[in-house]
Amino acid sequence: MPLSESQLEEEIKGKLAGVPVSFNVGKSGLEAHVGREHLIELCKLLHDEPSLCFDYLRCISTVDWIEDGQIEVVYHLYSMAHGHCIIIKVRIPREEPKLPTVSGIWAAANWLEREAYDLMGVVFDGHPDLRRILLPQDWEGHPLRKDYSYDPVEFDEWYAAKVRRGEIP
Amino acid sequence: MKRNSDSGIGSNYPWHKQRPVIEEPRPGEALRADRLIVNMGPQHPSTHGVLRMILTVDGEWVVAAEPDIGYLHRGFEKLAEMRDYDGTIFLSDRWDYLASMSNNIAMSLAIERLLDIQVPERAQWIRMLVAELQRIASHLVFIAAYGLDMGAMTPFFYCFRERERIVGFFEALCGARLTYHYVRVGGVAADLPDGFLEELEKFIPMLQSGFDEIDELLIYNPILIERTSGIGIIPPHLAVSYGLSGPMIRASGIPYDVRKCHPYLFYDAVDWDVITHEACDSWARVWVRSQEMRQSLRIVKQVVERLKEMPAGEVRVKLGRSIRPQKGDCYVAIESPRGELGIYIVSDGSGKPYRVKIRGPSFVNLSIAPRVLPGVKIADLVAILGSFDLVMGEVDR
Amino acid sequence: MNGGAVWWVFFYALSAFTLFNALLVVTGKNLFKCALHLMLVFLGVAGLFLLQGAFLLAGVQTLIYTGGVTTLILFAIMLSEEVVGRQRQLVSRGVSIGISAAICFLGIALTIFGTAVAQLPENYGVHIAPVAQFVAEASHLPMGNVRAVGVALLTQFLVPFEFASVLLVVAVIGAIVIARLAGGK
Amino acid sequence: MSLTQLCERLLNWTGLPVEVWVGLVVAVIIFLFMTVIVLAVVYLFRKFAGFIQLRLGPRYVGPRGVLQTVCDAVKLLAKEDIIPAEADKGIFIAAPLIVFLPAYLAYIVIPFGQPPHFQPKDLNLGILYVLAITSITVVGIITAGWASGSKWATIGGMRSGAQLISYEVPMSLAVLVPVLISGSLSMKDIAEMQGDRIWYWNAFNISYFGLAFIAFVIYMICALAETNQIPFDLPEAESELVAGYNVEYSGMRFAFFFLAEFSNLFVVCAIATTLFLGGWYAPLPFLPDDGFWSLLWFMLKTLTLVFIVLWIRSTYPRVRIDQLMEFAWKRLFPIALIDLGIVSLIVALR
Repeated sequence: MPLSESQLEEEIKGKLAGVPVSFNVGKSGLEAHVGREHLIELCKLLHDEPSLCFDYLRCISTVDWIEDGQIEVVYHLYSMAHGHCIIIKVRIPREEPKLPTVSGIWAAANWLEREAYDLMGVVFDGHPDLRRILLPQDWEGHPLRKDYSYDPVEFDEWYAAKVRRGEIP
Repeated sequence: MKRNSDSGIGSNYPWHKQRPVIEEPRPGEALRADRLIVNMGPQHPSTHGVLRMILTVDGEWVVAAEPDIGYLHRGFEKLAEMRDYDGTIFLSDRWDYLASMSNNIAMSLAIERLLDIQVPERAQWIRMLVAELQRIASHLVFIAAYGLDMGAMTPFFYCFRERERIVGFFEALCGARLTYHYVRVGGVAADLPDGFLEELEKFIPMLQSGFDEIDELLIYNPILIERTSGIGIIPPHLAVSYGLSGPMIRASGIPYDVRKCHPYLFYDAVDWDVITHEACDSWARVWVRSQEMRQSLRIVKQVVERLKEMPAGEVRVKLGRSIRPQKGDCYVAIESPRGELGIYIVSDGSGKPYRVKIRGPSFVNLSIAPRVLPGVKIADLVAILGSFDLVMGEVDR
Repeated sequence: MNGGAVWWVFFYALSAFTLFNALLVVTGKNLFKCALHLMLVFLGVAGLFLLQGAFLLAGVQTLIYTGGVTTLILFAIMLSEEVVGRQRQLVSRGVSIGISAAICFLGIALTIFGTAVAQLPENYGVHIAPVAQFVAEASHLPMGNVRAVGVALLTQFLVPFEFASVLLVVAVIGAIVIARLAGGK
Repeated sequence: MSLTQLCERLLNWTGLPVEVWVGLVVAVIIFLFMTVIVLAVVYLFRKFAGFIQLRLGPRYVGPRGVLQTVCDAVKLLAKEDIIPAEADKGIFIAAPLIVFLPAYLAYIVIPFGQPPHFQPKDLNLGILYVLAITSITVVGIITAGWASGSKWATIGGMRSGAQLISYEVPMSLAVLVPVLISGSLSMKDIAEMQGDRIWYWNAFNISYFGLAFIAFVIYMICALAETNQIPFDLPEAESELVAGYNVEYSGMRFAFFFLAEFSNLFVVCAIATTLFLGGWYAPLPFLPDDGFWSLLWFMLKTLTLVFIVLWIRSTYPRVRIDQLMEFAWKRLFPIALIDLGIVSLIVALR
């Protein structure tokens, strides 16, 4: 039987030694809020602890809270063995959107983090291959940011500008 | 009627201790030729759309394979932020163009969860009906295309005959044949037309015999088994670590199905089985899909029974001109034909979604390609990549 | 119609064709083209066999040399050469060695033809057909042609025949061993 | 002056022997025959495949679409001829001819009906001649792949070469079985030896304990491989190699490959008919099998085999290259060898 949300919260709190994590229950289950310096610690615990065993990373989402000057990174986890879910939310400053990578824990994070980097500009430290994935390698800006200007630019102009700046011989 | 709880798949989990290790690709044979870099795609008959594989080959052996995606990127996540909630549904038709109904359902469910509204029961049953028919249609296209990849032309036509009939039913529902926009926020666009269920009942045995034909023609064909078994093996621990879903993970022996693990609609009120296979290879993935179609048909039969008992009535909640959910976020996942289609949607209280994140199953499933492809032969590459059932519209979104 | 004259015309034309292509095989710079010329040489030789009335030999020559050996050579070239790069200097510099080898070969050939052919038993039918009878014989040579070769191979020339087979087996095994040694490194 | 006299005058004027002219006329007739056969086979294949695949096939050109293949042929001939810049021009042009000529020359010895009227020339080494001539096709295909200067075409050519040369071995062994039984290499003799009773035909003759039937099956499997039909159509594996060795060819040169492929299909089936199915003879003695009847019987048997091949072609998936090779060398070759050995023992003991 999967643990209920409160049981799960107790279980995690019991295992955590001094890691500052706050919990609340949202629309899709238990949410854990953690600072980026403790993210890896928490994720390792969630993944390795047999009673928790969150071995399945469902999704990594990013939200640009431009009014707060923050980017929120949301991890949706699931445990194949026990059937319980948890959501981890990390807030990082927009100016310095850096976060340790979890691709060493869940391989699925590799491409999901690349996508987050590509579209939102979150830099994942320690990622094995942090390149753009959907957009061309020489794209400028990160389109899912709220302040991204998406005025249409003619290809010729864009190309000419690149040549002017000396990026294309 | 039994209602399963939100239960996991048991404590038998030998894979959870094994961390993914990025291994060096296996070296080729003792006789080595120079390594050659070959571009497969973006326009190649067997990449199904615009997928480019950058292959490093050593003779017949693949040393490294890197998918280059994004040729079909249309920025749906950004587009959704500029439309009101109702307007995002028709965008969803275009993610996975082989399973528009499933996309509609995922998007509608997510918005309804934000709004905290209850959809009329009849509408939910209709949603289940179209979702399962859509799954059958999508799997039929997969089997057709896979047969084509393997050089068998004829199964293609048999699959498309059946699919054509399903598409005909959808056309009767909503007038469209590919991008349906039938499932809306708060229900479905319209009730079933007169005589729909009767026609569908007549069609079910035809479909059943169609499945038998396809099984005989392709799935259990000795040449196909010879070609596809034992290649592209994804062991269970890798499948879990890479976040695979749908038939991909079930063919690795893990009974992860969103319909069972995170039930939505009335999937826990009907009788059906999760299909798994222990072989973990390409053939298992094909077989799982062929069996899943039969399970879907089983669900369709029960849903038709249910709908026939039910009087025609309300199929959509009246929601007013503009939808304004409260501040908040939610993640809703459904089992699309390709796997877990998740929508993470954030509302800031305005009439437009603040952020929509689409977790495309094909995108995540493709991410294992650089891991399983090194060490196979070029001829097997098509057989492996084909069994992933990629729809590039969803990979690139 | 003068069968004899036509025969000679064919004979000289074919010989010239064969020799010309043989020359191109050794002087050509493009390895692949050399192999194709070699195929034409084999075909020319098959034609010469045909003119002599040795139909079986002509057929076997085409089947084995044109169809088989040429293909193997082409394979060897395509496997060892770069697929797209094609130029390679083939003509060896050791002219004197070449000439002396050619003289030796000529000597051996002359010796063989001078002695062996004369000693062949008449009744086995492995003989060079009389020139003028070519056209007449071409259409109704008996099955004896095949039978004669078969009988000759298994009686008169049994030992050389078996030696040739052993030699071929040794060559094949040797090739595999060499390939293994070179590839294992 | 009558037509005959005119012909005679012309012949005398050219000064060439009359055999040359006869030969030329026969050559033209064979070419026309081959073209008609290929067009017919292609049309029938498209209709037949359409029937299998729940569609209609060609419909619009001519009654029931019979002229569709003619139109396609004309279209191919009228298309622009493209020679890639990377290609080796001379060889690129020569390759289709190297492939086409053997397919054409093989027709010379096939008895399409009762000889001598329906057989262009009966060579006493007939079957050996066919094997020898068709073995040249391989060179043409490898050459075509190489001369295109394209990686895909080269890989296709090499695959094809490896495949053809591998399957030639069991095929030759299977062919030797009827040769042993009848004691002759001549196509005419082999057919005549079988006669007009179906139980005397090599494929169904029980006095060889079904061994000849095994040879027949082996021959047909090899025939599938030799003519690049599914399940052995690796040289043209669309999903892997796009089109194989002929990917760079267009227009008339491509038409030559196409012609050769379908012509070869017909030829291998015609040879199988001659060697194993009693050639032009009717299955039972009281059925007429002289004159044009013999042609009819021969065509009937050959087209049945062609249909079986096309049936397999439109039903099965494709095997992988290593499975193809293993099948040839590890299964077919030993079976054919043992089969041949036992048959020769039986022949020697009788």
